[in-house]
Amino acid sequence: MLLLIPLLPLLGFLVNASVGRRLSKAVSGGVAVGAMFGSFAASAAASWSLVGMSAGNRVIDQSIFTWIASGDLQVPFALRLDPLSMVMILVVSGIGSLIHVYSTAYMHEERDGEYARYFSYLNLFAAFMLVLVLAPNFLVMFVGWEGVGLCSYLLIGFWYHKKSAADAGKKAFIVNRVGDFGFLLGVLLLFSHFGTLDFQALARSISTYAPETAAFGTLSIAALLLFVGAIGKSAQIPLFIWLPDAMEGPTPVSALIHAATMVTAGVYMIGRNAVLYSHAPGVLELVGIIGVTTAVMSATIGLVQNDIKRVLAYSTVSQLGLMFVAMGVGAYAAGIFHLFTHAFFKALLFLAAGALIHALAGEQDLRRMGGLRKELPVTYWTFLVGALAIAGVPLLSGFFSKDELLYRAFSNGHPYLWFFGTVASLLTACYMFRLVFLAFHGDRAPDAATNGASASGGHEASLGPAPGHLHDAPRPMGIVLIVLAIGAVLSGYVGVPGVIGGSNRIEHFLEPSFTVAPSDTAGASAQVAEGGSEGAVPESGSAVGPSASESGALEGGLMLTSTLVAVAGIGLAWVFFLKRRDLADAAARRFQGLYRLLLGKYYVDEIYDVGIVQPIRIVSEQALWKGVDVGLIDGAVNGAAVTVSSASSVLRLLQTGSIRAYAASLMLGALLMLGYMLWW
Amino acid sequence: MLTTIVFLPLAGALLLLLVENRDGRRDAVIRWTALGASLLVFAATLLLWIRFDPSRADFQFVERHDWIPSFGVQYFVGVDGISLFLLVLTGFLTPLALLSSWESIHEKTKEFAAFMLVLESAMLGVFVSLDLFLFYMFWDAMLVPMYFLIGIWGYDRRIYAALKFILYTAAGSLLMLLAIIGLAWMHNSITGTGYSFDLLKLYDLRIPRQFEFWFFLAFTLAFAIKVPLFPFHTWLPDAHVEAPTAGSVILAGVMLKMGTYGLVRFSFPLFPAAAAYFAPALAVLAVIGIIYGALVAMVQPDMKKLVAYSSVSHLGFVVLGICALNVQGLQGSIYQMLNHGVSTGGLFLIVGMLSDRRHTRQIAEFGGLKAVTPRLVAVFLLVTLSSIGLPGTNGFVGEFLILLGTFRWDPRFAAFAASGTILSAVYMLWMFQRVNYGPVTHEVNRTLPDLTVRERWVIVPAVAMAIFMGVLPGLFLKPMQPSVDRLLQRVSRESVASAPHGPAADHAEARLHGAMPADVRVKN
Amino acid sequence: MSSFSITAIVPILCVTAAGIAAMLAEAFREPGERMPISGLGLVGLVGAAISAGLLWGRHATGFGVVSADTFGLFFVMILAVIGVMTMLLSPQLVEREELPGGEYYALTLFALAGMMLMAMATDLLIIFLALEVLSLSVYVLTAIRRNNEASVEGAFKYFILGGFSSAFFLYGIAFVYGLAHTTRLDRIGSALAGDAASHPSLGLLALGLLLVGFGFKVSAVPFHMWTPDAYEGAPAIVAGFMSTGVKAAAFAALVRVLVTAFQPMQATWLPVIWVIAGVTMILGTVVGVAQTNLKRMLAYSSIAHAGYILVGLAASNDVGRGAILFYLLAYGVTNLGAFGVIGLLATRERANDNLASMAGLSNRHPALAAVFAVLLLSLGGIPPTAGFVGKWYIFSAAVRAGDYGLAIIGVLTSVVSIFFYLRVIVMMYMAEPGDAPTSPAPSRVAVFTLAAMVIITFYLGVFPAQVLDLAGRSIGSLF
Amino acid sequence: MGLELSFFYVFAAIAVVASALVIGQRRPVYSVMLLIASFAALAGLYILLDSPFVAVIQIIIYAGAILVLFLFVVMLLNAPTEAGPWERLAAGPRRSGIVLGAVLAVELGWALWHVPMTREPVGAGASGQTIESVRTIGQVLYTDYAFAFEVTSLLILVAMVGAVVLAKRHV
Amino acid sequence: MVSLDHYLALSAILFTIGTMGVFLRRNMITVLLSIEIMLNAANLSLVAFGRYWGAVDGQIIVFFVVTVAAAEAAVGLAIVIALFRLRESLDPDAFTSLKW
Repeated sequence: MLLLIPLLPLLGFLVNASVGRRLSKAVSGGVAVGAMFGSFAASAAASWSLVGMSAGNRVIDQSIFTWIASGDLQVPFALRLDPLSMVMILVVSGIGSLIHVYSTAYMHEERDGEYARYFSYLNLFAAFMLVLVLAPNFLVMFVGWEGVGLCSYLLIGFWYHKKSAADAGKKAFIVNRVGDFGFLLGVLLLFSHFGTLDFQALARSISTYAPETAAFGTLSIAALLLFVGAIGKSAQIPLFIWLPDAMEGPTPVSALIHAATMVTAGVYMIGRNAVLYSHAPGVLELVGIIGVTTAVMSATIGLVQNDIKRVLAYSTVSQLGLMFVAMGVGAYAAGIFHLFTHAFFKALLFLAAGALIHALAGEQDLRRMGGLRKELPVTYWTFLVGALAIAGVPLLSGFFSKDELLYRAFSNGHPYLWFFGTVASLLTACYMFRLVFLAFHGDRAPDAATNGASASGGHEASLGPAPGHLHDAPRPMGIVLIVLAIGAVLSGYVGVPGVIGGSNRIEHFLEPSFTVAPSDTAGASAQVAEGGSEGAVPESGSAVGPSASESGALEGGLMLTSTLVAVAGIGLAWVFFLKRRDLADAAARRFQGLYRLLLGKYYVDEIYDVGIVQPIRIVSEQALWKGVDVGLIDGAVNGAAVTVSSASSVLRLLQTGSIRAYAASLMLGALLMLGYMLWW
Repeated sequence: MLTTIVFLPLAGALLLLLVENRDGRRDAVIRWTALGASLLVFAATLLLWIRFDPSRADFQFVERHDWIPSFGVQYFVGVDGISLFLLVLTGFLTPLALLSSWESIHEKTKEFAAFMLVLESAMLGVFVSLDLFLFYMFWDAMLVPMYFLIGIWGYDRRIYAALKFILYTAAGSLLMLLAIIGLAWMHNSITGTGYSFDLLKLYDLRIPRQFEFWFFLAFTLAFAIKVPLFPFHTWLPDAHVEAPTAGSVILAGVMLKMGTYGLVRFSFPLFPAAAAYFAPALAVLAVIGIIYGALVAMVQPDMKKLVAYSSVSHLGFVVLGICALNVQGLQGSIYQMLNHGVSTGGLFLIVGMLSDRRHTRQIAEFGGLKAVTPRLVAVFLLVTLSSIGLPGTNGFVGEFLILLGTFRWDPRFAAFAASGTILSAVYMLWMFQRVNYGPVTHEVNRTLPDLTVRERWVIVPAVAMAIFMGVLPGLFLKPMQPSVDRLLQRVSRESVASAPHGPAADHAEARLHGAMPADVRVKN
Repeated sequence: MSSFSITAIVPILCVTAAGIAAMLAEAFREPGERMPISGLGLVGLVGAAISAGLLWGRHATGFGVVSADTFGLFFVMILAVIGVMTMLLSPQLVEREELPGGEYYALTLFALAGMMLMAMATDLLIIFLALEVLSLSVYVLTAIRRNNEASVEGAFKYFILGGFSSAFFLYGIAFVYGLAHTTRLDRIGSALAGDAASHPSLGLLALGLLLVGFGFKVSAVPFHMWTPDAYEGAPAIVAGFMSTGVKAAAFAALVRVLVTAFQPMQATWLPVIWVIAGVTMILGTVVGVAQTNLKRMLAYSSIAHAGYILVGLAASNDVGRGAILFYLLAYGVTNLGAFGVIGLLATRERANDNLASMAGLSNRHPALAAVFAVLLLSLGGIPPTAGFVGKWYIFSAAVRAGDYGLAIIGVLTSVVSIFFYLRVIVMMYMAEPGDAPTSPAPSRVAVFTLAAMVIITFYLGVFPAQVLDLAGRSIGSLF
Repeated sequence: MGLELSFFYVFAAIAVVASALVIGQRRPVYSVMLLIASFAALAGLYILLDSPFVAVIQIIIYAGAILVLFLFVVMLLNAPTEAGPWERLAAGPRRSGIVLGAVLAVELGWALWHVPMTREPVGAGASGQTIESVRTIGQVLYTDYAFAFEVTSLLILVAMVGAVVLAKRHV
Repeated sequence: MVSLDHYLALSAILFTIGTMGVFLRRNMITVLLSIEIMLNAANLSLVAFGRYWGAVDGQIIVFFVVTVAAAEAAVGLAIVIALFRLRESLDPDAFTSLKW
C-alpha cells in the first residue's frame, strides 16, 4: 500500500515518457494529474491508518525486495511511514497535485511532446521525492535524494534551448553533487561504524552513546558530513548559489521543487536523524549558525533584487535558513512545522507570481510592474495572503510556525540565534511587501506589457495572452491559488502553541520520530522512547514540561515582539516602496557600495568562478592534460621509441660495407674474447 | 561447454574466411553470419549463467586435459562467480559491437567480422583459462586482432595508435611471461613435483619473499598497463579515439576489464604478501587516476577522448576496490567492471552514432541536438546517468560498494575517491549539455536523422541492462559471493603471515578481523 | 679399429646422391627442356628424413667420427624440412632468373649434405670439412646470379670473411690437436678433463679460436657483419636457406663441441656466450629497426634470433638445449617462409624487397600478405605461433638457470622486434598502395608450400607437446 | 748451437720475410712469387720436422698447383698494380689493422709462452711409430681418416661445380 | 734441438702477418693470399704438434687442409673473376654498394 504512493507517479512518468509524444495535452496532463491525486489519496489513506495507531509506535513498514546484499551489507528496498514522513508525503503529494493542476493551464502553450515531457518529469520528481521521505534507510533515501536532484536538473533545464536554463540545471546538479559527496561519506562512516543503514537501528545504537559534548568524535563527524549534504540540497551557505539560478525553470517547478518540497529535503534529513544530531551538539551549533547566517544574508539580497522570482527564491533560502535554525536548537518539530506551513505559503507565492508573469506575458522585472491590483484581483489577494503569512502576521500559518521556532531558539539558550532570526523575519516582511507594493500598488510602469517580452527575453515570453489588456489567472490556476491561500491561512492551526490556548498538536504528533523509535513490544518501546527522549531531545520535553507557566510568559513576550517586527517590516516597506520611493533610491545612492554588494548577491558566484572553477579548468587543461599526459608520460614513451630508432640509425652506420671494417670487427671480437679468456 | 563457448566464435571466423567475397558482394551474408555466431555465443553464456551453481565457491564447468606434459602445461578451464559475468558481458557486447558497425564498415567486411570473432574467442579464453600458460596464450593472442581492428578500420592516426597499443601492452605482458615461467619453475623447485602452470596448485605455493615481490610487480605491471592504471594510461586515449566504434566498445567494454580481472584472479591471490604490501601504493595510483582522469576528461574537446579518460577514472575505482581487499570492495569492483562495460560501451556506441552522422567527434561541432534527435538524446541521457552512477542505475551500486569497502579499509582513500563522483558529474553533464542543449549552432545538425531501427537494437539493450543492473544487483552479487569470500580468506590469511611488513600489516589485520582503522581511531 | 658401418651416414648419402643425380640430370638435359630436377632433391631429402627416422634411437656411429645419435638426427630432420621447403620454393626463382638448374639444386643438396654431416660429426676435422663443404656451396649459391652485382659482391664479402674465420677455426683445431693429440670430441673432453689443468692457455686459445669460427657461422655479434650484405645480395630463397640451414648446422656443431669436448671448460665459455648472446640480441634488434630493405631487416632479425638461441646455450641446462632444437625448427620454418614470400614477390627487373613495395599487398596478393603476416608475427613471438612457443621455451631455460638478466634483455628486445615486424604488416594492410609493383602470380606449388609452413607454424604453436618432448629427449644423447 | 737450429732460423727468416713482403708488395704477381718462396721455406721446416710427405705436398700441391692457379688468375685479369701500401698506412683501417695484428701477436705469444709442455724439445713424446714413413701415413689415412677422405671428395666436387658455375663464360 | 715453441712462435708470427694482410692490402687476390698464409701458419703448428706427439695425424690433417685450401682457392678465384667481369676492379673497397 505504501508502495502505491511513489508507484503511481512513477507509472505516470513511464506513460508520459514512453508514449507521451503521441498523446494529446488533455490526456497526458490528465494522466499526470490523476497519478498525483491517486498518490495523494493513497497517502491520505496511509496517514489515516497511521494516525489510527497508538501514539507510542506509529510505524508502517513495507519491505519490497532486497536491493544490495554484499557481505554484512544488507540493504532492503523498503518503505516506512511514521509521523514525520506522513507529514512530508501529505505535503508532497498534496501540494504536488495542486501544482500539477496549476501546470496544466500554465504550460498549455507548449507543444504536445514538450507538454508530456514536462509532466513526465514532474511525475518522476514526485515519485523520487516520495521515495525520499518514505525511505527507511540511508541508501533508499539516497535514491530519492539523487533522483529529485536529477529531476530538478531536468526541469530547470526544461527550456534547454536557452543556454542560461541549461547552465542553471547543470549548476544545480553539480552543486548538489558536492553536497552528496559529504552525504555519501557520512553514510559510509555510519555504516562502517554501526554496521547498519536503517534509521531506527542507527538511532537505537546511537542512543547508547553519550552525547559528544566535549569530544568531536565519529558521531559528530558523521553528523557534519551529512549536514554537508543537507546544505547542498537545501541551498544554505556556502552552497546556496544554485537555487536563485534554478528560477530559470517554469514557475510551477520553482513552486514545487525549489520552494515546497525538494529544497526542504535537507531539513527533513536532519529531522530524520534527530537522535544522531542530538548526540553531536557541536554540529547542531554549527547548523544553527549556518542557518541564521543564510537567513539574514539571503534576506538582505532579496531586499534589492528586481526579478520577482529571484526575490522569492532568496526568501526561500532565508526561510530554509530559519528551519535550520530550528534544527540547530534541537527544535526539530518546530522546524518541520515551519517546513509544513512554508510549503503552503511559498508555493502560493510562487504560483501567484507565476500567474502574474503569465498575465504579463513573461515579464519578471518588478520595475516594469505596478498597479496590477485592479486588473488581477485573484492573483493580488492570494499573493497578499501569502505575503502576510510569510511575514508572520498573527493568526496566519507563518506566524505560528516562525514564532514557534524563534521561541525555541530563545528558550533553548540561543538568544543570538533568536535575535538574528528576528532580524531575518523583519527583512522578510519588508521585502515581501516591497514585492506587493511594487507589483500591485502604485501606478503601472508605462512600458510594462509592451516590451515586457523583449525585456525579460524570457522563455515564458511565449506564454500568456498577447500583451496589452491583461487577463487574470485562468480557472485552474485561480482555483489552485485560492486553495493554497486557504492552506496558507489555516495550516498553522495544527500547531497553535499552548500559550494561546492551543496544544501544539503537531509537535506531540511528530515527537516519536525524533526519539529512538519504538521496538516491537509496547512496554519496552514506551520506556525506551522515554529514555530516548530524555537522552535525545530534552528541549522538547521542556516544551510540555511543568514549567509551562513562566515559559508561557516568555513565549507570549516573544510572540509580541515578532508580531511587532512583522508589522514594522511591512511598515518600512510601505514607507520606502509605496509612499516615498525616492527614499529608497536615495538610500540606494547613499549606501551605494552596500547596494551594489547586495544587488550583486555578495558576488559569491564570481568568487567561486575565479577561486575554484577557472583554476581547476586551467590546471587540468594546461598542466595535467597538455603537461603531464602529453608532455611527460607520452613524452617518455615516445622518447623511448625515438631513442631506439635513433640508436638504430647510428649503429647501422657501423655496417660501412667495407670488407676491411667487417674483418676488423671480427678480429676485435676474437681479440676481446681471447683477451678475456687469457687475462680474466 | 566452456570449450564450445570459447571456440565457437573462432569457428565462425574460419567459416567466414571460406566465404568468397569479391568487391563486397556478399557483405550482407557475412554480417548476418557474424552476428548470428556472436548471438549464439551470448545465448551460450546465458545458459552458462543459468546452469551455474551460485552456492559453490570453487570452479565449475571445469575441463582439464594434458597439453604439454613435459612442462606441466594443461588445457585447464573453468568458471567461478568472478569470471562468469565477464563471460556474459563479453557475449553481450560483441553482438552490439558488430551491429553498431553494420553500415560504418563497408570495406574488407569479411576480415572485419573475422577479426571481431577471433577477438571474442581470445577474450573468452582469457576469462576461462585456469592454466597460466593457456591464459598467456589468449592474453597475447588478443592483441593481434585488436591491432588490426584499430590499424585497418580506424581513423586518421590509426597506425600510430595501433602500434602504441600493441607495443605498450606487449612490453608489460612479456615481463609477466617471465614471471609466469619463474612461478612454474618455483613450483618444481619447491614441491619437486615438476613444473606446473596450474593456477590452483600455484595458489597454494609459498614462494620466497623476494621472488614473490618481483613476480607480483611483473604481473601487476602487465595488468596495470591493460587497466590502465594512472601513469600507464596514455595508450588508451589514442587507441580509443582512433579505433572504429566496434573496436572502442570492445576495448573499453571488455579488454580493460582483463587488467582488473588479472589483478583479482592472479596478482593478488598468487602473491598475497606482496599484494598486501603494495596495495596502498596501488590504491594511491588508483586514486590519482580517478581524479586525474576526471580532470583531464573535463577539458577534452573530443567526445571519444573524453570518454576514454573517463574510463581511466572509472577503472581507478575498480582498482581501488580491489586494493581494499574486503567483501564490499572486491564485489563492488567486479560489479563495477560489468557496469563500466555496459555504460561506457553504451557511451561509445552513442558517440559512434553521432560521428557516423557528422563524421566528427568534436563536441563543439554539435549542440542543441535535443530538438533534432530527441530519442537519441534520451538514451544518451540515460547512459550518461548510469555512467555518473546515479542511484537506480548500475553505476551507483558498484561505486557505493567500492567506496564502502575502501572506507572500511582507509577512509582517506574513500574521501578522495568520492570526490571523483562530483567530477564525473561535472564532465559528463558538461559534455551532455554542450552536445544536446542550447540552440542548434551548426546548420548541418538541423537535419540529422534520429535513431534508426538498427541503432535502437544496438543501444536499447545496453540502456536496459544498465537500469536492470541498477535495480536488481542481487542477481549478480549473489553468485559472486562465495568465490569472493574464498578469494579473500586466501589473501588475508597470507597477508597476516606477512605481518612484519610495516603499514601493510595492520591493514591486513584490520581486514582480517573486520575491525577498521577508522574505528580504532574513533573508539577512544 | 674403427667400424666401417655405413648406416650412420645413410641420410647424408641420400642427399649427396640426390645432388649428384641433379648434376647428371642437368648434363643430360636438352637445352630449353624443362625438367623437374627439384623432384630428385625431394626424393633424396625424403629419403634422408625416412632413414633418419629409422635410425632413431639406434645410436649408430660411422667411422667413429659420425654419430647418428638422436641429437644429430633431430637436426637432420630439421634440415630435411628446410631442404624440402627450399626445393619447393626454388623453381620459380630458377626459371625467373634462368639459373643453371642442375648446378643450383646440386649445390643446395651438397650444402644440405654438409650441414647434416656437420650436425652429426663427432670429430673436429670432419666438422671443419663439413663446414667447408656447406660454406663453399653457399658462397656459390649466393653468387649464383653472377650477372647481378649485389649478388656477387655479397658472395665475395661472405667468402673473404668466411675464409678468414675458417682460418681461425683451423688454427683452433691445431691447438686442440696439440693439446689433446686427437680431434675426436669425446677424447678431447677427457683430455681436457684430465691434464688440461697443466697447460690451460693452450686450451683457451683453442676454445677462443673455435668460437670465432662458430660465431661467424651463426652470425653472432661481433662476427655478424657479413650477414646483412650476404642476405641482401643473395636471392631471397637462398638467403632463407642460408639463414636457416647454415645456422642450424652451425649451432648443432657448436652445441656438440661445447657440451661434449669443452664441457670441462664451461666456466670459461659460459660468460663469453652470455655476453655474446646479450649483445647479439640487442644489436640485431636495434639495428633492424632502421632497415627499409626487407631482406636486410630479416638478416638483422636472424642475428637477433641467433642471440635468443645462444641464450638457450648460455642457460647450459637440458631445458636450454632442448629449447635450441625446438627454436631452430620453429625459426627455420618461419624464417624460410618469410624469405620465400619475398622471393615470390620479386620480378626479374626489380627485387620488390623494399618496405615501400609492400604497400597495399593485402589488396594485390591477399593470400601472400596473410601468410607473410602470420610468419612475421611468429618471428615476433606472438601466440599461438611456433615463434611464441620457441621464445617461451628459451626464456624458461634462462629462468630455470636463474638467469633473469638475459631473459629480460630477450623480452625487451622482442618487444622492439615486434615493432619492425609490425611495420611490414602496416605497409601490407594499412598503407595506401603506392606505385604498385606487379608481381607474377605465385605458382601453385609455392602457395601450397607456404600454406604448409603456416600450418606448421600454427601446429607448433598450439600442439607443441610431441615436438618439445622429441627435442627434450634427443639432447639426452649428448652425454 | 746445432745445425738443425741454424737451419730452422734460416727457413724461419725466409718464411717470415717472404710473407711480410707478400703483404708489403704492391704487385700481385710479385706477391704470388714471394708466397711461393715462403711456402718453400715452410717445406724446409717440414723436413726439419721429419715430415717429408707434407713437405712434398707443400711444394707440389700448394706451390705447384694452388699458387700457380693464383698466378694464372693474376695474369688473366692482369691485375692492376696498386699504389704502395706504406703511404696509405695512415688511413684508418690500416692503422687499426696494424694495431689489431699487434694485439693478436701479443695474445698468441703470451698464451704460447705459458704453455709448459713447449719447454721440452721436439720429439720428447715420440712414440715408437716412425712418423716419416709415407706408408704409415697411408695406412692411417685410409683407415682412421677414410671418411674424412671421402668428404674431401665431396668438397672438391662442390668446388668444381661452383667454380664452373661462376666462371663459365655463359650458362 | 729445436723446441716446439720455436715452431709455435713462428706459426703465430705467420698467422699474424696473414691477418694483417687482410687489413693492409687493397687487392682481393693478395687478400686471398693472406688467408693462405694464415692456413699455412696453422699447418705449421699442426705438423709441429704431430711431431711433438710423434704421430702422423698432424700431417694427415695438413693434407686435408691443403685440399680445403685448394677448393677455397678455386671458388674464391672464381668469385673474384665474376666480380672483375662486372666491375673492372680488384679493390675490395670498391665494392660497398651493400651497406647499412
